[in-house]
Amino acid sequence: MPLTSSLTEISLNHYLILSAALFCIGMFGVIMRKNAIVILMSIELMLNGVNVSFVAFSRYQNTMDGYVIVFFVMAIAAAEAAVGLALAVAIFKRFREINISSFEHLKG
Amino acid sequence: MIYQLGPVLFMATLSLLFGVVVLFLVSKVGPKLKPTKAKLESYESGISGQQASTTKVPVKFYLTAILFIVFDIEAIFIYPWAAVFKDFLAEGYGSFILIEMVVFMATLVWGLFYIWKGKALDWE
Amino acid sequence: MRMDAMEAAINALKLVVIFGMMIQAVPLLVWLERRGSAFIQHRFGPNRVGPLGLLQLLADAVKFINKEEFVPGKGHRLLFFLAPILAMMPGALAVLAIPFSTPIEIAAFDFAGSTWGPYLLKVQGADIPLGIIYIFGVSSLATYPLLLAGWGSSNKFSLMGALRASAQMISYELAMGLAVVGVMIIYGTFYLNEMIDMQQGPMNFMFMGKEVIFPYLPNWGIFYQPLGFLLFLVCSYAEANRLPFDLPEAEGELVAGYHTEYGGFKMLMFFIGEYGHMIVSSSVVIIFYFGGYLIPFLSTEDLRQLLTGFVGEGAMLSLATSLVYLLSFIIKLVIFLWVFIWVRWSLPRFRYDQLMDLGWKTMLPWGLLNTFVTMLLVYLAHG
Amino acid sequence: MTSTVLFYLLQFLILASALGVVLIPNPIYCALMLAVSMIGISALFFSLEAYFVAGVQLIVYAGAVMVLFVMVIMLFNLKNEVVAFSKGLLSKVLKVSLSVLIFALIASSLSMSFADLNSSQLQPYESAMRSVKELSALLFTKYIFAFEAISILLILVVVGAVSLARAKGGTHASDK
Repeated sequence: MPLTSSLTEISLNHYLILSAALFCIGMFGVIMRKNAIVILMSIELMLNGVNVSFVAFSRYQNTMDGYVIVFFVMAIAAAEAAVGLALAVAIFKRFREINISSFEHLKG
Repeated sequence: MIYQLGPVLFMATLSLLFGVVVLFLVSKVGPKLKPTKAKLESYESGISGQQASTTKVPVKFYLTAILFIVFDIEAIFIYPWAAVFKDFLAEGYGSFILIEMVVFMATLVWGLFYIWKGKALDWE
Repeated sequence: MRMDAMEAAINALKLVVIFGMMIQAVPLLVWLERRGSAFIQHRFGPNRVGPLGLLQLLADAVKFINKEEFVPGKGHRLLFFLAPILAMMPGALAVLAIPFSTPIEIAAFDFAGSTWGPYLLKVQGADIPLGIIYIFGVSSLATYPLLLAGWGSSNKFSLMGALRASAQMISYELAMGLAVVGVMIIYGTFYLNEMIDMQQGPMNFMFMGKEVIFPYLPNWGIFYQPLGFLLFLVCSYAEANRLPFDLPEAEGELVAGYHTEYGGFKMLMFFIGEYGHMIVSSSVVIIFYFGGYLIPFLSTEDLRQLLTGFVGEGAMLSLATSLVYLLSFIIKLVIFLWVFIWVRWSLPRFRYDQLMDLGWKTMLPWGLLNTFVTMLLVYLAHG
Repeated sequence: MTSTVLFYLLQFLILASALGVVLIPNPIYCALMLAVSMIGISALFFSLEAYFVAGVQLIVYAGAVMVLFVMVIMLFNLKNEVVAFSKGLLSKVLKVSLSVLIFALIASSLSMSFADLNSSQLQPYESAMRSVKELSALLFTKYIFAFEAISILLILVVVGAVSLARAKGGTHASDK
């Protein structure tokens, strides 16, 4: 495929690379940041990257399944964020900070 | 296609530009006074001193947001259902899709009942 | 559906006009509000500047422009300025999708040496697919300006006001989201234009395989969804943060809520957002429950025939029809905006716990009940 | 041509704000950046004619989840963090290179596959409402089990929320 057409015409690959980039940025945030809330945000970013690729696949292959999966991903991501932040609130009340190193003190 | 996005982006840019330009112009027109120390302090009806960081904020607000998410997702799943309900009825699958949604809603009504009993909805 | 340069220019101009109308509506509404409240409370209200005090708006504008620029010392400068700018956005974006009238046909014309058209000009910012979902999505962004204003001012009253406002908004957004499910079931579409088309003619529906017609009632949504309408109306009042739901600004407790530290034009921008919200929710109520721009007991066909006698056929006819419908929409809009103002100055304020109780323990269960009853009735009516 | 420009613009917006999320030390700006990113992704879905998914993205992510994040940050009143990133030069270099490596791996494998699917082959949908109906027909028949399972998941979240409510006091309860 010549380079010029790949620049002027948006192919499925463009969306997939965007999705991969989002996923990797999110992953970078997860392994790099120390703040539990920012880590949760980065996870949301990763899930969004996945959503982009689902929608793009669905659009380009003319099916509806991808959209349905996106629905489920969104519902689960929202639930995950709610529960994750509830944990963060509990941690914050105990240690007055939400650095993930606080989680090391948790023993059963 | 992407042309549907055009008007939306145009409107967003327009209102953003309007805001920025107007605020910029107004800041040029208005009088320039050197603010005193008392003026820069946050306005607390004359009682100065307390800072926002020492305020106790109830967790209730956060709880409301969680419960909002839960029922928002429920609503999101009801919308597509509402769109096809009449079509399913016309094709004779009405009872199937009705029962499906009743089960879904019943689960969440049970959840609502639970939070009600758990006093998560009470604001003192 | 490619657009040529002229059509794109016309549409862009239309968007600018719609945005300008939204901004312009604010001083008019403020005037209406002040005169209306004075009327309700047996006062005069602003009546000195110009006829009926109408020029008071101009005086106010001059005052707003001449205010001193102020940022609280501990505030976050960027967020403090960003909040009022963003406050206008949800309203402006949602107004975009509202159909005010039927499209106008523009006949082909000559301009700058070439022939352009014919065009079909919609009296609507853009025919956004799935209008309801779009409007809900955009208005769900309205919590950000409040939160940013509260955080940016670094004032505990602002922060408290912002948290209260956003908790209230999301609570009522939920009940609102459930109140419209009944509408969606009845119409089976998310397009605002299709909804309006379905409300033509006298009230008629299928019940147990038989067609029932009530010739004395228009086919409006309110007759199918009375409870849904009530819930939606109350929720839209709460979403606009106005009395009796103006707890975020409760002067007695929180100085002035999230905009304690704001003044001058920045304050006005929050007002534009609030009134934009009022306009959007009134329009949506009209479209869902009161037939949009339609005129009761007068179908589009009859109206066109009636107007043919005055303006003849062709492009003029579509223009006249559109104008009549626009007038009809504006009359309905003014009625609903007046109800907004009337309610604000007639009812006392709720306490915050009462407010949240109303949202979660009354509106939400009734919204669920409305959904449930609607789907059961539709199911039974089908037989 | 304009659509290509719009696409690249959106892509730039999304990626820049996503980078903002992971690189800005102040959590409140991170959350706002993430909200911008979500709105950008919603616009991207809009341009892919997935109008319903775009609206849901706005309502659920930008309107609910991000509000929750912003609210929590305000409750904690988090200022600039002292230690925002993990320490150690070696681990930093390793982590950056790991992320870049994974991205390069995915991108290179992508360029070997799917290269033939471009926008000229796209058929426009009949109408947006039609595709919503197809989507929900699928959701309520083929994916019925997952749909009902979501309600169980939501119940679990509710239980978590109630247990949080039972713990008394505000966020700063420990410093009375």
